[in-house]
Amino acid sequence: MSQSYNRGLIEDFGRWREFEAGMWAWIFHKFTGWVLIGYLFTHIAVLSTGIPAAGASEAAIMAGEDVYTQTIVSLEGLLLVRILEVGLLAVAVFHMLNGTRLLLTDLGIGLGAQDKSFYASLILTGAITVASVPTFIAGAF
Amino acid sequence: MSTQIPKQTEESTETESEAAEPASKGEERRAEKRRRAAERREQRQEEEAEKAAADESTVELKVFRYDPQVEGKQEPRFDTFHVPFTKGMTVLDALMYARDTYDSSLTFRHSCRQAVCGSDAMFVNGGQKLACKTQISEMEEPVRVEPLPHAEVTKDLVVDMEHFYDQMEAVEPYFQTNEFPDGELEEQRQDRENREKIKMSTRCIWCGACMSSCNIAAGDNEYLGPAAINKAYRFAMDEREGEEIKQKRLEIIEQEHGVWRCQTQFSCTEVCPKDIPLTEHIQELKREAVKNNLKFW
Amino acid sequence: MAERYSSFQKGGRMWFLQRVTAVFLLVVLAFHFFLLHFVHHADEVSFLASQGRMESLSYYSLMVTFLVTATFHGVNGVYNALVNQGLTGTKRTVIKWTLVAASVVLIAQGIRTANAWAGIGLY
Amino acid sequence: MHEHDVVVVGAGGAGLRAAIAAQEAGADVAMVSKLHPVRSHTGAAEGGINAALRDADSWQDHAYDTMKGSDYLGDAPAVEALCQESPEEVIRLEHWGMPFSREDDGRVSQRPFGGLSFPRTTYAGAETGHQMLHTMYEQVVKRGITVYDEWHVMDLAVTDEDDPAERTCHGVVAYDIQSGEVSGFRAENGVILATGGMGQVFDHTTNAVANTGDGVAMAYRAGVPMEDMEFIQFHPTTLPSTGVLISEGVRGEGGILYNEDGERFMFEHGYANNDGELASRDVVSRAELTEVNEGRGIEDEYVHLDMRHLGEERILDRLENILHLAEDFEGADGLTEPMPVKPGQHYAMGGIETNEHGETAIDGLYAAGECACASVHGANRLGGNALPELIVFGKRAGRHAAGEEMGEAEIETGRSGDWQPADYEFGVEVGEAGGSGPAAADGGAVATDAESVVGAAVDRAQERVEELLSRDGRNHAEIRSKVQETMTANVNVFREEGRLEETLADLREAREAYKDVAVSDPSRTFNTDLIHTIETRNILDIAEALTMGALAREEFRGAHWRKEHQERKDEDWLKHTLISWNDGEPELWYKPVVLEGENKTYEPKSRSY
Ligand SMILES: Cc1cc2nc3c(=O)[nH]c(=O)nc-3n(C[C@H](O)[C@H](O)[C@H](O)COP(=O)(O)OP(=O)(O)OC[C@H]3O[C@@H](n4cnc5c(N)ncnc54)[C@H](O)[C@@H]3O)c2cc1C
Ligand code: HEM
Ligand code: SF4
Ligand code: F3S
Ligand code: FES
Repeated sequence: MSQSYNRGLIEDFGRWREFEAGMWAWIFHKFTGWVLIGYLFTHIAVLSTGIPAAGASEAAIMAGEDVYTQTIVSLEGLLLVRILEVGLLAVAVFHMLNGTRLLLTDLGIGLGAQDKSFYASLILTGAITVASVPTFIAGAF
Repeated sequence: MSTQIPKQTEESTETESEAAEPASKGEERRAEKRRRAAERREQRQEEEAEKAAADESTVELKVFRYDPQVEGKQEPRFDTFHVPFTKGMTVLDALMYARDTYDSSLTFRHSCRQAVCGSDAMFVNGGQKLACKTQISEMEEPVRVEPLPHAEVTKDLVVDMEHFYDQMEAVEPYFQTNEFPDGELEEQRQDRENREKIKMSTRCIWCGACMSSCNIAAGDNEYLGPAAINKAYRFAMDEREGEEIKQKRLEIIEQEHGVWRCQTQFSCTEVCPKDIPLTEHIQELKREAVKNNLKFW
Repeated sequence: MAERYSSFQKGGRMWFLQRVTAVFLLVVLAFHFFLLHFVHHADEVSFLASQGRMESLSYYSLMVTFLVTATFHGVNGVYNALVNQGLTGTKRTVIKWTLVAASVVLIAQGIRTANAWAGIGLY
Repeated sequence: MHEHDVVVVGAGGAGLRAAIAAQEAGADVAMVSKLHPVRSHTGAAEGGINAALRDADSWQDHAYDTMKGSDYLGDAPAVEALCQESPEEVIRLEHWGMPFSREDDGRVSQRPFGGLSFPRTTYAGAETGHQMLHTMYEQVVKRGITVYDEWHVMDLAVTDEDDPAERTCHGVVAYDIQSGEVSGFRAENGVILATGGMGQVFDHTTNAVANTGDGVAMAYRAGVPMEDMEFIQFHPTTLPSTGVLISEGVRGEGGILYNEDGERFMFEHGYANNDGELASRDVVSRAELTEVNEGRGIEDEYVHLDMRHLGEERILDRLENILHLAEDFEGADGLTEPMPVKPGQHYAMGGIETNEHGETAIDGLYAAGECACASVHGANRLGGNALPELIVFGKRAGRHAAGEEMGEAEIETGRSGDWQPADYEFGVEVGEAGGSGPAAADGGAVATDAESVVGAAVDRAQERVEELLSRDGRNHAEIRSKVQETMTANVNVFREEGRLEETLADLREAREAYKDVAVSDPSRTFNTDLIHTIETRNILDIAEALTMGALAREEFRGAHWRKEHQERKDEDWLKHTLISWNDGEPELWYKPVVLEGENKTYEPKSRSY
């Protein structure tokens, strides 16, 4: 078998133009899933600053001068973080919508419209993301 | 075309140096033949290009070529053929024409010419298609023809199907039941509804297009794949087999490389030349399996 | 490959749990986003506010379940994706347990944080 | 060398059934096939399987219909075996899980078919053959029978006594398409040929590209006579551009044929006043071509088959596959327009001469299925009678080869009994083109013990392969297409003396040309060029025998129509045509038809529908 030629994965991705809806959905769902779990780890890491913060004085907490509040505020103050958050929202929304699509597929609902429901998820994700930009950016400047 | 020619020249020099040390008389003759074949090919391609320029109604085919044993073909390449177009011409017809008129070493499987033998699934313009069921007129030119992806290429458009057959045969693909009617000439009864239910699943012609299109099957060699799962479905849903056997069937498709591997990519369903709703069948089996297991939780 | 598989694998159970957690996450994640980005805005976050919410037992338990399900769902998803790409043998066992360990750490750390807010002494 | 008790060549319906039967009878079986079993052309059969299953029907009626359909050229013992055993075999298929179409009460459905006095054709939609092939392959998988797939059998390993009747077949030689290796297969008990049809002799055919009549040609060269080769069935409803078949089921369900003027010509022009579209295939094919020849064809080529009036529901239920075929291969939508159809080569009634147990004149060599001629179809096969032939005679051959006791056969094979030589002078030289090298090697080996017979055959085949690969010469494809063209032009539905002679001359030329064929692909891997070149030799041998038989048979019987001889001549021609290959020279001879059945004799009657 070894003498025969293996055309490999590279070529697969070289063919992205020919991918079907279902394949894109699969790729996006994977990507968004990984981003989300990655975020979950970071998120908890950031939130963990709440542990030392709990040891801070009542006053410091009231004044928002504890480590936790400080960290969050400084992070939220960065435009980059705000933009990343919008991205996160997009990722989450797509994962949720496509996840719903997949759950329905598992129930045998809407199999015939699988490509349409994927496009719908994409469009909805876009719309929700755009609509939420003002809220997300608010106060960043 | 233009990109082809320099490559061709390279090949023939290669062949010549190879032929310098012939192993035997037969070898010598064969090497000589190969050299001449290469020359002929070059000439043919030039002639063809001219002809094509003169004649509007030809189809340009770009065909994947590879042969582990022939020097010029060990490095995969694409050959261009110009085939006169006739009404109703399929990709298979075009390939046969190219083979019979230009290059008899062009290799592909085919037999029935009517989408029942499942020999000629190939990758045409980036999609898994049955060549005999694909009208040339519906394809964008040049028509790029390649062997099925995710399978070892044996030669040209021929791929090794062994793994596919193994998967098909791994699901106990034969009817089993514990009770037959008494009379010798007595058939088992099956209501129309049940036959209708399994009808689509029985249409599979083992072409392997679905398996080739599935990314999961590509990544996980042990994944049963859509066709084999569909085969299992065909029996699991056949009421003539009875409940007991159905349990056994569910166990087979439930193993770790069975239905759970499917990520509902739908590409299998899209490419199946027999329009079998593969994803739907896989999903239905997943639900059956879950229902079945919930009882024990 | 032609020989039959005899050992019954619990693939189905994990698959099913992935769906169940997805349904749960669908609701809770939407709630979470809504609460923390729309009701309360990002720049208003503070320890105090979190503390306020966390002190309610129902919110606390919701967040802990959220964390556990999300971790399971995410880590199991990652593991499945790797297995789908043909991860086998020792490598697979190693990765599996690494992922389990990471999940445990993540959940523990998350619960400690929640406890800190809720004023539960265990952190 | 591979060794097995029984070697089955070909894995279509007949081969699979034979292998299962031999295995059940305790033999160690191997199947050798140039295609993977599920790729066999049995999968293309659409219409159905005839079996007298119901109380209102009887095997005797089935036998009567078959005899009449055969224009009294069928041999009664074979016909009766077919009709008696078909019901149990069909039920066996059902028990093996074949998904037959069903009635409301859950029993297997049956539909009317041309030439049948009772609706006794069982079916599975319009894909009966596909379901049957796959069901039997499943049984082969279940039983773990060894299958050598993509091995092209090149020749038989037969001893070389002068008299074919004394020869013994010890095995076969096959070429592994994948690796290029030539190997011997030693068969302890017997070799069963089940290589299917030979439609590639013609260019407009419903047959697969792989149907090149290899088994028939191999057996012929080894000394077994070919029987009734001139009887070729032309199916009346094939799609004009590809030859894809539109099942007789369409007419069975009520489809109607129209000419260009919109006339229902089967009735209006009196071709078959009783049965109309459901008359026997030869009758309908001739009717269509007559319409076309008389200027009432559409585009001077075809007629219309209309099924719109059946209604969408019924069409979808029973003929769905037809809709796909018409759409994919002709671009016609059967629900909204009539489908264009014309006659096309479909089935070879003749083949390797066998008795009702599948035995040939050579010891240890069997044949079953379309490549064999027992003969059940005589001068014309009824629709739905080939599939039962596969399972009935496949089973019989398998059992017999495995050594099961089956009693004395009533049909005689070889030149025994009342055979008579032909005294026809062919104006043209027939047979081997002089001085041919190993590219056209004969059967027959010098050695006598089994091992060395197979060994010698392997050596010869190896030599032939080497020669074809190493020499320079012309490509087989042009020879093949010449043969196909002349056969389609001249040995078609309508046959006349002059043109048949012309054909023999054309074939002569093709034989000469074949002397210097060569394979230009030097590869050992999947060399289809080589395989096709070998097949073309078989096509040549068969085309010639077919034309010889057609030229000599000066009568009109069943599918064989002769311009100069417009009636059936029972007095002179109630006999089978046989052609033996005698060291390169075809010899034509005849033997009587067996019309005495189990407890009745089938008296030839005029055949009207
Ligand atoms: C389109 C169509 C529709 C039909 N519909 C009906 C119908 O409705 N009812 C009916 O009764 N009949 C029907 N027939 C006829 C019937 O299907 C065939 O006669 C029958 O299927 C032939 O079966 P077989 O087993 O003899 O050969 P096949 O199924 O053709 O099998 C031949 C086998 O031999 C192998 N083989 C050939 N040459 C070699 C070699 N050199 N070496 C190794 N292996 C070799 C092939 O690989 C293949 O496996 C139809 C035929 C056609 C073409
Ligand atoms: C909000 C609702 C959510 C829904 C409806 C949802 C749905 C799904 C579903 C159905 C799958 C399985 C896909 C398959 O196996 O075919 C999946 C996979 C996955 N999910 Fe979610 N999910 C949600 C939230 C999350 C969250 C919060 C995370 C991160 C922690 C996450 C991470 C993942 C990962 C990593 C995968 C695996 C992706 C892959 O296949 O590579 N999901 N999701
Ligand atoms: S399921 Fe469809 S695509 Fe897959 S092998 Fe069968 S016929 Fe081909
Ligand atoms: S493409 Fe593969 S992932 Fe499932 S839906 Fe089909 S088997
Ligand atoms: S040639 Fe048989 S399926 Fe295409």
